[in-house]
Amino acid sequence: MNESYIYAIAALLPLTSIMLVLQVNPYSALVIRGILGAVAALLYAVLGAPDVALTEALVGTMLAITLYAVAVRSSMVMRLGVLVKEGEDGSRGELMTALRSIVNKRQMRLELVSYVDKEELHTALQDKDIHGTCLREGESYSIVMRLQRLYEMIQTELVSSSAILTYLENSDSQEKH
Amino acid sequence: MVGHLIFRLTIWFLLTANLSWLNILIGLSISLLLPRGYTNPETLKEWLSILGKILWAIPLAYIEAFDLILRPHNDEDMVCEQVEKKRSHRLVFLDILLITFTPKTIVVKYHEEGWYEVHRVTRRKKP
Amino acid sequence: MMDFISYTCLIVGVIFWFWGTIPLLSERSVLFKLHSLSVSDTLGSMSIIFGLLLKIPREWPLLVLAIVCLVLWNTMLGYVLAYCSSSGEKRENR
Amino acid sequence: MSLLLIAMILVLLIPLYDAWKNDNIWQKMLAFASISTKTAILILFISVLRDDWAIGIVGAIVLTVGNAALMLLANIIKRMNET
Repeated sequence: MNESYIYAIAALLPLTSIMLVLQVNPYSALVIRGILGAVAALLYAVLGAPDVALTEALVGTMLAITLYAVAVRSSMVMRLGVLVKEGEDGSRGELMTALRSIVNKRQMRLELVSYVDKEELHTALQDKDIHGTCLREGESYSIVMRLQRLYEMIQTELVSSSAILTYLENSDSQEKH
Repeated sequence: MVGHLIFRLTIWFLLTANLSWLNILIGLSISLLLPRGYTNPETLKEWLSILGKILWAIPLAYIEAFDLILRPHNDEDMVCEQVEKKRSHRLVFLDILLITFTPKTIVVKYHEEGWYEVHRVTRRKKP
Repeated sequence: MMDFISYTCLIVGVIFWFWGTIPLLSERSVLFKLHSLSVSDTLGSMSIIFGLLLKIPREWPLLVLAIVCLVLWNTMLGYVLAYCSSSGEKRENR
Repeated sequence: MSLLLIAMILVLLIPLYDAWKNDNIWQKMLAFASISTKTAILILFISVLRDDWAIGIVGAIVLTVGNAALMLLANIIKRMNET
């Protein structure tokens, strides 16, 4: 075969796929997934399968990326319920910064959900709208986590003295995050 | 109305490259059936002037590209460019396209009040 | 003669590609890299497609469509990337 | 022609390396934009080389779709950074 460039193009595909597998951050992995889709479309077209290349470009690059992005955005998040009247300033701000850095280490986001009173907060926790709550009790804060994985993660890494961490024992706590 | 039709038919014929009666019929019906949004009409004069600008932008872009290659531009800055208010969306789009197309300038942001934030590369000035 | 012009266009395009892509490796801001990418990806690619057009005039409708798509989409993409990367920190109410 | 094609594949390696090494998400997006355009042009080039109309149409469509996907992704990542 005199078309030696085919080998060069074919070598790009395993290269990009290894790059994709080695990624840690989910968003970087998404971008590399797009690159993989583009390279795959190129290879398929070169090998003489325009229909497969077209499908790869439409589904692999466009649809899959968009769906993955939505999935990553909605699942890689820890939702913490707080009360509106306890403002973001002062000690709670420090606590949230510490929590955020712990969560960010695992490529997740911390999302604060504000509620008006304690009743609503507890119903939301029971209804699994949020993963945990953070309430002021006197001088310190009490954090209640619903999921065991998140509880263990925060317990081992949070060094702040102004917070007391508890794990909410639930009847059906097998649910995985 | 007519502008839309011509635009869609052009794309259809470029894509299919087939001038048989059946193909013309299919293209016509598709371009009539596709929905279109409401846009306020522009005058023919505005269109002609912007068309001239687009044709002129292509050699201009190449001149700027060679300028960038031969004399390295290492400094960057932001400027604001004023344009006239009350332009239709399509003309604003074409304006942004024209500014971004030339390699020395990129529109970063468009404000409703009628000015663009433009990012430029310039040659470093000797202090 | 036609062959010569077409090869010139192709080689100029590839040189543009090289020149515009190498700054990606440097430590410059996103916007600066976007400028050099617009040289390589829009103008260089246009030059390459034009060279191909002269080489095989039979496929002109497709290549003209490709040039139009390239100009429109790449330029809009440059604008969108510049807009999104610069206003990532600031909150934008739309 | 074949030599030009090899040169183009070499250029394609630069943004690939950049996407691997660079940690900033926007720099990665730039590399993606570059690769997306370059692969489409490569497909067009090969279609002309082989005189194959079908591959050429795929090239033109990939050019459009890849860029559209990029715009969507850029907007989504922008929203991520906001919240």
